[in-house]
Amino acid sequence: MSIFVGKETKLLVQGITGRDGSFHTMQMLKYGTNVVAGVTPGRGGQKVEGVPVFNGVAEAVGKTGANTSVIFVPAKFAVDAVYEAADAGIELVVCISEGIPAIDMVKVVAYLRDKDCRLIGPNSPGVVSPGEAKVGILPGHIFKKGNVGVVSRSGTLTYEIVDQITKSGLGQSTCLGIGGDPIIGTKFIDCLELFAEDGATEAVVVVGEIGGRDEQDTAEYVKKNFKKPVFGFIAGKTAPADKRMGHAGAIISGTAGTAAEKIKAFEENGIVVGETPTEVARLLKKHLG
Amino acid sequence: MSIFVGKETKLLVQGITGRDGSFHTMQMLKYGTNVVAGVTPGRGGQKVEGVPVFNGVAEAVGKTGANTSVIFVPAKFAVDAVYEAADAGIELVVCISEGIPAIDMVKVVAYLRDKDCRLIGPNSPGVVSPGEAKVGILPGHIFKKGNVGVVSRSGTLTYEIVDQITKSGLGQSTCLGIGGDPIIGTKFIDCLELFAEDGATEAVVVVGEIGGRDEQDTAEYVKKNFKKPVFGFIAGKTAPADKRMGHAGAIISGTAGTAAEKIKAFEENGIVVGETPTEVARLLKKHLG
Amino acid sequence: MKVHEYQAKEVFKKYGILTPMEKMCHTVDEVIAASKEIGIPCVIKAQVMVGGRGKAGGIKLAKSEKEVRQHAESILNMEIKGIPVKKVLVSEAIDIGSEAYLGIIIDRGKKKTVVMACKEGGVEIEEIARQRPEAIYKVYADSLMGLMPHRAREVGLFLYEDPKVAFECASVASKLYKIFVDLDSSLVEINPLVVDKGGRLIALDAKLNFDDNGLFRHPDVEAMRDRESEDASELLAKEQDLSYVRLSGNIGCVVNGAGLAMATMDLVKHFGGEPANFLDIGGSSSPEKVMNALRILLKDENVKVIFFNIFGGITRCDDVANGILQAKHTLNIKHPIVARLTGTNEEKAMDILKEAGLIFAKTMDEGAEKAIELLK
Amino acid sequence: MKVHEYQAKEVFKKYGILTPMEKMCHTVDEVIAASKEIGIPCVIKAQVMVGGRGKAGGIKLAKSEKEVRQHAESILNMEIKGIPVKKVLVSEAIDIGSEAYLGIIIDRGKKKTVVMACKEGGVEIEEIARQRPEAIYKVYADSLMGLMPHRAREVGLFLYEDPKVAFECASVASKLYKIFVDLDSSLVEINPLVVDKGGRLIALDAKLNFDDNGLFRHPDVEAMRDRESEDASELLAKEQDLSYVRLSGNIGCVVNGAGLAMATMDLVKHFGGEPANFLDIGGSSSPEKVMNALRILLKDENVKVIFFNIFGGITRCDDVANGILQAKHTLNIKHPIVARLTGTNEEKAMDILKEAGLIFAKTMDEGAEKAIELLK
Repeated sequence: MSIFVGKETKLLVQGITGRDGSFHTMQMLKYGTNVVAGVTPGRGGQKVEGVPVFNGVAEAVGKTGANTSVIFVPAKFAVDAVYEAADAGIELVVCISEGIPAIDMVKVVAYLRDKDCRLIGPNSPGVVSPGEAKVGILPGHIFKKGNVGVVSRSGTLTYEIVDQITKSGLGQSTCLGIGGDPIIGTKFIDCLELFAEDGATEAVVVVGEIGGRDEQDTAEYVKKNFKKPVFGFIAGKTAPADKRMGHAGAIISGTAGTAAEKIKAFEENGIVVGETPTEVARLLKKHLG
Repeated sequence: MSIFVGKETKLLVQGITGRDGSFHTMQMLKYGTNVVAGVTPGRGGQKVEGVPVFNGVAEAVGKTGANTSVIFVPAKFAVDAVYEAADAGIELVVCISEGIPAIDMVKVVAYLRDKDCRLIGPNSPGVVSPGEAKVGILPGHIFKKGNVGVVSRSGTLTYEIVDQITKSGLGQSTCLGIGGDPIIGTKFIDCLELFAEDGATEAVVVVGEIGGRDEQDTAEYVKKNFKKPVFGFIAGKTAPADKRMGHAGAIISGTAGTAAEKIKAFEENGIVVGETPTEVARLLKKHLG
Repeated sequence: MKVHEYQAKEVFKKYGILTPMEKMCHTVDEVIAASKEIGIPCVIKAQVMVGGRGKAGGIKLAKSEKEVRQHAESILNMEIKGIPVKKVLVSEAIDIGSEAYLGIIIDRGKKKTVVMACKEGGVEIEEIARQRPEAIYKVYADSLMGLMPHRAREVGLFLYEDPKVAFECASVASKLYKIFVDLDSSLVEINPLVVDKGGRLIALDAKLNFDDNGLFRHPDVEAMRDRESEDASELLAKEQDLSYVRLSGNIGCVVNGAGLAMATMDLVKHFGGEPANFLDIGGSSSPEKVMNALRILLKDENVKVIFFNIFGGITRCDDVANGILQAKHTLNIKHPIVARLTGTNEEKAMDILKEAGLIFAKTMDEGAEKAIELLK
Repeated sequence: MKVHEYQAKEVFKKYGILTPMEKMCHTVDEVIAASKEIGIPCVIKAQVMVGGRGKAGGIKLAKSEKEVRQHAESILNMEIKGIPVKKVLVSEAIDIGSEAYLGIIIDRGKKKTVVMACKEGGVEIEEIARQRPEAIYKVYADSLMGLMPHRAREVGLFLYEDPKVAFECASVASKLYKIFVDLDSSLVEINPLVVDKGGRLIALDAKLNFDDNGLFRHPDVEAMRDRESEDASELLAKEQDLSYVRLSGNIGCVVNGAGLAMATMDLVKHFGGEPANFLDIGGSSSPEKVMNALRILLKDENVKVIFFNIFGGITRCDDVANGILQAKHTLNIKHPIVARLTGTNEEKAMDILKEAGLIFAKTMDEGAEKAIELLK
């Protein structure tokens, strides 16, 4: 069992003929993901790693039954790619592209409200349900099938934590990065709602960072609604106030959004916080045996 | 019984302090309509014919419980008035204003799709449920409570036909003008769906005119779905091809949209067509006794 | 409102759509000068706002200077469907590879803006729409988001197999859509859209109509109006907030509301008469408006009888009555007038008109019959 | 990206928002000349992009020519929060009737653009937000339709009782919203928005920040960047698609990914060390990028040890290894380097770095500890 992606995923790669698109198509195929189609306008009829390429998503969906898409197109065109996927009836769009202006995302989110389409990202590293499917750029070899759900605002920090979990002997049900941008399609709570229903998930790790108040909201939600044990990690304890740390998710505005506040919110609401990635894995292991 | 407006209508007049707004507020009050509020931004606190004026629709709804609004503001601001009404939770908006650009209406219609708000018009003369409520500019004295539903694309032509119906001894359940513009909120079929459910309505008169293919669609709908007798009239038999006749609803494109075509569609689908307004009333009278 | 091909193309150019090298000319000399600039062969095209110019001989290819003169002379002396040709467009002769159709209108049924594409260009699209509707590919714009890029590409890929041309076409479609929305257009059309032998996508012809309701926010569009090409009375009426269309009969009709005005014409015809016009004095009227309406009506010398059919709602019958009275005196109207005024303030109207020597009617049937009677 | 008050006001003016008569000056002489043009009394305002200018003495009212000179001299020789004042704005002294706050940001939680209004202007809005959030009135823009007119009026009517001023304020809110959307702003703010004694609505101060992700489509905004006011290394990093923030420690960190970079700093601190910087080399890297990163890192003379923490996903460890190797030779790096490279192509990376004399670490814990160890 898993959330978002799994054996039933029929994946379409938007921007499949690009450098990243083609490389990760190969990686995803290697992992066993059912990649059924690719789209690059004007490249219809070609093949990439044996996957047929179409000019548009609607055509690709019509001919292959794709239900999930992953977007590798440059930021400038990524928003249009999301619209195209949503219009074509894709149920889940995972947007890897980074650098999308926030005001564009505000429109995307509003547009998707009426559609039967969930967006993960942008600036997401993707979603992996170990042993079932890998959608995105997360390195497949660090995952192991298991019962820990992992959701994170980061990319590589997620790998680090997953790697530690796997090395501790545990495995993951589903692991995803929701993206660190200010406006994203899917938030921590959306993921927790699904993890709550997922039989395979016995504990969840939430990897947050400074900026915004998503972690605080999540903490309150966990206390009120979430029955499974949750473990947390917050990056940015040493980040100076009012400094941008690499991406838009990492701005501290005044005291709101500091690591200290978030850790406090986690701890007060029953989320066990690890000081370091290693400690997160250790705490998990102790709990789940 | 009636459709759209009735005893439960709590009316808000947008543009109440204007020349037309204030005149027709008086007329509607005289008719017995429950006019509870008016809106003119910047005139909050005043009264028109005893009706309190507010600066915004949300405030007016909050303080008076208005559920229906009628718009008398100039074309330039009418679209914003519709948005404001819809945002404030008004259930039925009757837009009297004429001269709204079609492209603005395309947006309005799209915006309203998600809201729980029906728009009648623009360029509508209004809706009257005789003996219950009058919303708009239709002259109240021509109506009589009865069992004929009247729906029309015109203004004064509607009065003419209603007048004939009343003089023949029959009365109306509800009568409305849906507006002659290319893009309108409520079409013939929408009205027929409600007339079908309305216990007080025993027959319906559909008053169409040249341009578009709404009458043809309506005729097909009537044949398939509508059980009550329908009578029809089409204006524009003498209109020359490709000439604009006063408003945008009255353009003939090629042969599509001619009066002859529409009359044929009506007759082939069981709608009894009167040659003149008088004849419509006569046919109705004959049928309903 | 409509504009000429050359005006539409000026708009197209401003939006970055490729059009042939062209020059608008009024005289044969100007045409000859233009042909030297543009090069021979060139195409000479009558600028009139009616369809079927080609069939009427209003579009000619000139292969020599002699032919340039010949065609310029013939076209500038031509009438097309009764309209004298006063302007011609001298246009670069394009080496055509393929022809297609591309247009945008608002679909009333779907209440959305629709881009229409057809692989057959240069033919009458209405004909195709009737006979083989499946040959027209329709792509709807999102009403709030506009014509999204993937939708524009869909249009391009339908028309052209070569992705380069297809994407160029997508860009043209997006620009057309922008014109449509920016300028409150009611129709924008390229027919034919051609690919020349060099693979360039060119708007060989251009059609651009505007939504009259949108003109108030586009003085630049209003400035394009060719007053010469419109009926003077109809234009005058429009400026006075009236709506007038001249017909060929002899019973002048003055009515409030477009639907009732049409029904009045229909009724005159029904009883055996011939309406001279459509004239809608609109919603809220004033005595001046009625005066203006009569001034316009009386320019038509065919008019023998005047039939007022007013159903007062927002229009007040006393306003109309005052207008009639004033007009009768000021304009010294001798025509018999049949007046049917009912509704708001109808009694006041009767009082005003009592002494005016009008023929009254209680119903529109009676009014129409009396008007016809008076002609005998 | 941030711009100065005077630049923000230039944008405001372009959008029709009223601002005081003003002139930006670099020298005392320029200030004196400007004060003659603008009139005395006038206000002299330090142009630095940090908060608390007023408290720091960076904003002064000059009532005489003597005071103009005094204040100009003092402010132009001032440092505010460590930043030297190089520009001042000479501003018309406004006769203030009332002060309010008006700002626009994106609400992450609601995923919408929000207009914030507060009847108390000229004070720190963050303070009010914390202490009395109910004093801030929020109006959300529709994400597809924009800030609708009735929403803008709501803002105006909240702030002002006089309908004339309220509607003027609605118009200012609409213009601010247009600036926000047109320019990919992340914050636009007027604090205080004042009504002067003559009833005019004036933006007395202006703040305008931009979404870095949107800069690619606004070369005009990019052109406003005050390079002097930004850290040279951070700016250089940005231009090379790196993200660098200098801190005060001595362990230089090179990491891929912002979250992992922060976690790495945190870990160094956790084990008792002091990180010298945040440095994210981003998603897909190349040897050149690693070279550039090291060049920037080494400008900081506090750096004693370099700690590479790379978790290869889209980043390939061999690319990073090649970069380290090249940099070590080209830049002649003598600093000890601790390398923790794991993930995509980690074996290749090991092969490349085998002979390079680096200290390897298998985990980030081990890497951090070794880096700290090396300092002893």
